[in-house]
Amino acid sequence: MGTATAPAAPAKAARKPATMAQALNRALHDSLAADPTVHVLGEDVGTLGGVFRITDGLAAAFGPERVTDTPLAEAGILGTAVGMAMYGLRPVVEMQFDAFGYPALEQLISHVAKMRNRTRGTMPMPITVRIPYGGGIGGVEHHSDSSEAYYLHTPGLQVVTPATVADAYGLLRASIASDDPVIFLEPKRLYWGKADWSPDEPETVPPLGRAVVRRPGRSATLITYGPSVPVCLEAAEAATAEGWDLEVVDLRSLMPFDDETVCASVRRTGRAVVVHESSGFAGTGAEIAARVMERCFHHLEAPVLRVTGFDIPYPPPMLERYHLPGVDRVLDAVARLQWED
Amino acid sequence: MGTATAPAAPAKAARKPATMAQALNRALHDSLAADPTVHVLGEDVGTLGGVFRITDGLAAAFGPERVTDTPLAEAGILGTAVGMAMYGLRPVVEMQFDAFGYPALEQLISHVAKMRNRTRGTMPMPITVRIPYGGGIGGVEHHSDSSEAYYLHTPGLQVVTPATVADAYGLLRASIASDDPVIFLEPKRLYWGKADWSPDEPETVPPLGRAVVRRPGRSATLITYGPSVPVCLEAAEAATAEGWDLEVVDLRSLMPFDDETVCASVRRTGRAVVVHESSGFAGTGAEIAARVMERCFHHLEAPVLRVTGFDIPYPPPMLERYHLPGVDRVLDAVARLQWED
Amino acid sequence: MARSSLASGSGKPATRSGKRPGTTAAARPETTGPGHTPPPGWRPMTDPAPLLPDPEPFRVLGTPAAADADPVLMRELYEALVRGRRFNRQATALTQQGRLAVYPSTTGQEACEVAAARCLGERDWLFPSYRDTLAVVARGVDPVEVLTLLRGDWHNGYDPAATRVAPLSTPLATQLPHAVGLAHAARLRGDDTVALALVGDGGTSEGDFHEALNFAAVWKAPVVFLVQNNGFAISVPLHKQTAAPSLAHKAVGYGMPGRLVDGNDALAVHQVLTEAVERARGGGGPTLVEALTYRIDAHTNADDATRYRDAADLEPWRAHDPLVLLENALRDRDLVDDAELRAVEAGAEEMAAELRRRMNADPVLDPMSLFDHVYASRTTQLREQAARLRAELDAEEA
Amino acid sequence: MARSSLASGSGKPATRSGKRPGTTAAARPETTGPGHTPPPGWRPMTDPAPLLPDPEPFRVLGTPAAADADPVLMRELYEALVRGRRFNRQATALTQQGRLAVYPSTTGQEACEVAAARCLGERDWLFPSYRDTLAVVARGVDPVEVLTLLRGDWHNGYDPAATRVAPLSTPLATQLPHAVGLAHAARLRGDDTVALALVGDGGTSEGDFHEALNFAAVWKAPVVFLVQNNGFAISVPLHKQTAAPSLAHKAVGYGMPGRLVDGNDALAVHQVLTEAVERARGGGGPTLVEALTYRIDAHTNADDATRYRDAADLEPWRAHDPLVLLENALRDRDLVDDAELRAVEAGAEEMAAELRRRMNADPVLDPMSLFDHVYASRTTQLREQAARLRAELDAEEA
Ligand SMILES: Cc1ncc(C[n+]2csc(CCOP(=O)(O)OP(=O)(O)O)c2C)c(N)n1
Ligand SMILES: Cc1ncc(C[n+]2csc(CCOP(=O)(O)OP(=O)(O)O)c2C)c(N)n1
Ligand SMILES: [Mg+2]
Ligand SMILES: [Mg+2]
Repeated sequence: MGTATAPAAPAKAARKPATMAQALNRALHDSLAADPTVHVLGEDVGTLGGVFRITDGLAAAFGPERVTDTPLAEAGILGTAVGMAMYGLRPVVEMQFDAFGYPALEQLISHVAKMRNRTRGTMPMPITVRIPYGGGIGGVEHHSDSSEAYYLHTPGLQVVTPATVADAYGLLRASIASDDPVIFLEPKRLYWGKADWSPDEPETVPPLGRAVVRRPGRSATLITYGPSVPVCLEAAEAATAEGWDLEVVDLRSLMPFDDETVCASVRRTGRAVVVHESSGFAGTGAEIAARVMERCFHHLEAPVLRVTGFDIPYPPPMLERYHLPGVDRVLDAVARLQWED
Repeated sequence: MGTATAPAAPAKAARKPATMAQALNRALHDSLAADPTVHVLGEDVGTLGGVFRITDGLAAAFGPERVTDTPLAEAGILGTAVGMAMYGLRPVVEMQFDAFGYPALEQLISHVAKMRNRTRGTMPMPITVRIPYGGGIGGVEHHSDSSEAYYLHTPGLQVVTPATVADAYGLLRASIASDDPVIFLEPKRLYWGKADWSPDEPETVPPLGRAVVRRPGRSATLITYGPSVPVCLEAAEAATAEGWDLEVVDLRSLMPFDDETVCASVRRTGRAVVVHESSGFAGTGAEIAARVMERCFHHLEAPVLRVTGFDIPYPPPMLERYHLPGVDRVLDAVARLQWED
Repeated sequence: MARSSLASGSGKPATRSGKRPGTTAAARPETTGPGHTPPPGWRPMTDPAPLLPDPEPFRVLGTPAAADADPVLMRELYEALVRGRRFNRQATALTQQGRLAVYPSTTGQEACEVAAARCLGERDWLFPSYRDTLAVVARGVDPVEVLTLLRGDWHNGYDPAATRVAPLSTPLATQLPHAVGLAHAARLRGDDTVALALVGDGGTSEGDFHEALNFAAVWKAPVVFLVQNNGFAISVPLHKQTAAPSLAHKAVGYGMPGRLVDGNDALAVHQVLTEAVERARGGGGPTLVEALTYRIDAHTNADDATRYRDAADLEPWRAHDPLVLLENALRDRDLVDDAELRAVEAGAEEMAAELRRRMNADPVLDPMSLFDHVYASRTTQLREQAARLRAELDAEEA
Repeated sequence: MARSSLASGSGKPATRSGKRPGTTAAARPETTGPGHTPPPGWRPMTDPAPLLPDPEPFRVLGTPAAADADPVLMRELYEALVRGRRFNRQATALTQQGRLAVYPSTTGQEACEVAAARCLGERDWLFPSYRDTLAVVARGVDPVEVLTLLRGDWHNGYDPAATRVAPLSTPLATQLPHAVGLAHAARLRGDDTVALALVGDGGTSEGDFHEALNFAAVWKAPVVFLVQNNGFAISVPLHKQTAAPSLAHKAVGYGMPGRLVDGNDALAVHQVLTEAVERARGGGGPTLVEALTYRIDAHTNADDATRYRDAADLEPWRAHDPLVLLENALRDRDLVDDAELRAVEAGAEEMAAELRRRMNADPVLDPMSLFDHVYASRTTQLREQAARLRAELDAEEA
């Protein structure tokens, strides 16, 4: 159950341009093909193929019992997924948008996250909850939330978010294969970004819980994930003009958290900025800043700074660009890293 | 609407021993008496007076329309409270236990927290949500959660938690009088703690958003709130044996956060430990540690440490004492504050 | 499992009566046995029969009752339907011109939208879902303010208290408990205000639907629930949403009457809603109304309906068009002539032109307003964040 | 509000038909008008009549049918009831001795608990609520393991997969969608497993109840829902919980049959549940069963029921005691004598003594187990935290 290799793998595919949406779709397809206990369920995931088309073609390929359009009730979807997992299935649930996962929070916190623990390991919950998240797509209210902090603060959950086409495939396959529940956050504004990619690359299924250095650098570390990774990479490029050589760490898994990679980087650079979209107060960045400070205190030349969304409800489309951490705001923070010291 | 003075105040009462439960009950009583728009609703809050008896006698005094036993549905309770607030009432909702507030999270996040903002100020939400929280009472699963981090990460909410009998009265009255929603977290294991108190003391209604120094000290600052305040005070007493003079800051309001009081203390002592019961990862302590570090970096002799519950589901009664931050664990952390520096 | 237990020794009943029991009706015994006093709660609290909805949708148009319908009402409804359809078309066009972020159209559902607005008195409240732009506009709220959410300059454009219209609600069914609470509050305050809450067929599956209807019935709150069953929740057809005889039958489980009505018959919807509103106002408690209708357009301009339904499926519904049904009734009774119809069309055209003109103006936005109304007054934290944005904006300008 | 809008100029309908429409029955028109083709979805999907519950609770005891009941089943049920009552008394006593943190008793509800366990086959699953200790024990699960949650040494004591019993569920109604998902999964895998889910009258108000029943009906999942209507949700009586004719009537809104049964008549509950289980097993889909019963004890040992009900309220229910009803039936048919009854009592006494003995042993607990099973393997973070606790424990010992 949950093996990540397809029994009848097609011939190795060459690298060619693909979007993150396509890579996710392929990961679902390959997981469904590899493991008959994998089931996809959610609102509009069947006939329509999902509002973002991530499940496109899956119902046609695997039938309505494997890929199921559910009634419109998120707690019901996740709650029935719990029951399916109790019977040995491996449900992959789609929440249509981040804010529409909130009705399922009780099932998530009180059951999904705790079931293995409550039952002393006899009742694992190999459930993957896919949630398109974040802003920048001009969505009206409730369509651009970044809810990762709620999940991160819930012991028993893993929280994973890809930033590249290749990781989208690999991390989703690893998440579905994991015997513990995973909140799989899909940065919706990266859905249509393209990269050269093949599902058959050797590094295709990275382990959960491992960050990756996307750009090595020596002056300071940008710690980030999901939709903010491209922003940080762009900022790092721009920073070379100021003579700064920024390292960019893409966390990929927020839980388990890769302290080793993060701290190794910060110990080397002595300076760090955490960047994410969700509001800052009690957000992911608070945890990262606090733990980096705890663990790397004597290596720090400056406080660990945070660049995040403001502590406001996610703004309407016409104002979201003022809310989202952009390249300039990241560079401003880097400039505040007490270079005079 | 929402005035905090009773029209026909009884003669000034002398200080006498009272429990936190009694002070909360009195605060509800006085709020109901002072403002006809105040309504109390929840499960078992009427005839029974609440499972913790915090609403004892209120239904008898004010009638079932002011103090209402609702059907058993938390989203329904909070959702109808939203509607009542839209019509100019000032609902005070009780969630029976912390974990039973989770079904209402969608209403809380998507409506209560955002309604004022969405409607450009025309539709305020003067709702108080009372939630008994925290452990240490031997409760079985789902009865000892500390859910404050979820609320803190939700812009638009205020989050308040008393640690003393006097604050229980004053903060609850201030919360009910506030024109913005308040998550009012009642540390259930302090319900039965007694102190000399009178509701007529001049400092009786403290402003929201203001921390208080419960014990001045010079060696290090313990930053804490709610059920951990007595633990920290006890630790501070014990620490004198080691020659440490610890300052204890009781936050009282977690949002708005009193940066001024906290930073003034840490700048003076140069060392800080944050103490709370809820699990640590992405918890309240992360935010506090991160912001103290950001703001007081050059005053810090050591990293800001956190003493919190473990990152596990809240344990069963017989094991909870290993999970809860106790005096020893606080002192251990103080000892790790690099005194050798 | 040979443990000390209640089931002396086995997890499985030692004997199960082998024969499959007969139908329950046949096996049903006499009510009370010898010497038996039934305990309280023995009988149903209320008779379910009056709660059951009409076996077929209630209609006026195409029935003899149409001959008696109020001509003034008919004309007014007709005009509103025509304007409503034109509004839907205009708003969809505005999405193509980039003037709206998205538009969920109610083409085909105009009768429900218009009747929902017109069954209410001025003191009553309307709780629309995200699709119900038209109902809010039909209530008289400035259409540009109604479209604010979908244009994207703010989350809500009108003043709910002044208009007695709650914000358009996107999280499905979450507005229903609000309507119950407001109606309940109004009654507590001695007002005879009624709340009408709108929800889709898909929304009835949400827990909030259940909790709202239950609270309403227990509290006898003056609230009316209108389910517009337009056949789909985005792509999901009704039979994947419910196995109930009808959505109106859900009323029985709450102890309120259910009504089933032809949602494309403006007179019928208007009558059923008006009855329900007056019943609520008179202290009779809530009603659940299901209006059978059809979403002619895609879910929104961004949706591709061909992925989940055939063009042919629309035909019976186009034949049952709310505008045509009412126009035919007006013509049957010689209540309109071609000139009048043209005048109505012209009025709708003018409304659309005016809307276009106003929506073509760029809204003036102040980024600093991001920090307004998060709280009654800005927290220290928000003041700091606002100062940072202010500095960024100043730097950009310089 | 003199704005361009659909409601040509006014927020209020210019004319509302003054007269209050007559009763809907009187005004109800013919189904189809001249030349009208009803669109799809016009008629109810199913006939509601067969879904409606029995007008009065179904009973066997005290009716002629009791004469035909299987004597073996009657004796077994009786023994289980006596043991169940004794178990409740013993467990409550254990709270007084500090051996249990809390105990929610089912005294008065034993017939439901026992029948729920015994209507199931070995491959079937039981989804108990926090109150249903007795049903799990009656299923044959080790009572000490069942009491683990309430003793407080862990959250759950038995292995759900091995016993086919889900953990006792405290968050109300949350276990219902689990039962639906499991039953659905079993059917997908080709097994004829049925799930029985228990919930209280209060729990029916939760959104999860609604969502679970709806999913079950749409998916035709082999699941049976048993509502034990014991009159109270802690202190809140049924009439503050629902205005429905009965809780069983909620079935209609999901399109599944509702059954109302005398919850103190062990034979009746057993029969109704057995029928529902077999119906589910045969592919007939879910059933909602409401058992009318009464919580004789307080909500838990910690509750004071005198605050919200009169002692006199219990009288009709004591007269309708499940043990007495069944004992009378056994005696009526001369199926037991005093010696046998004493033997049953003695057996129950022995069970209680054994339970007492085993519960008086202190459980051996390892604090380090706190970090087990949070994940399949410990994260780095948990390894660090475990090491810290280990060090503390070592320091304490030293
Ligand atoms: C809680 C929630 N879940 C999911 C969505 C996403 N969503 C928006 S509209 C829609 C379908 C709604 O169908 P229905 O209730 O029938 O209303 P209609 O669109 O037909 O008017 C969905 C799933 C949402 N808005 N809210
Ligand atoms: C979601 C949730 N809300 C509140 C509670 C607290 N609570 C425990 S039992 C109970 C009453 C339950 O009543 P009912 O469903 O009738 O079951 P009974 O206790 O009568 O068996 C309440 C409110 C809970 N356990 N879960
Ligand atoms: Mg619909
Ligand atoms: Mg009950």
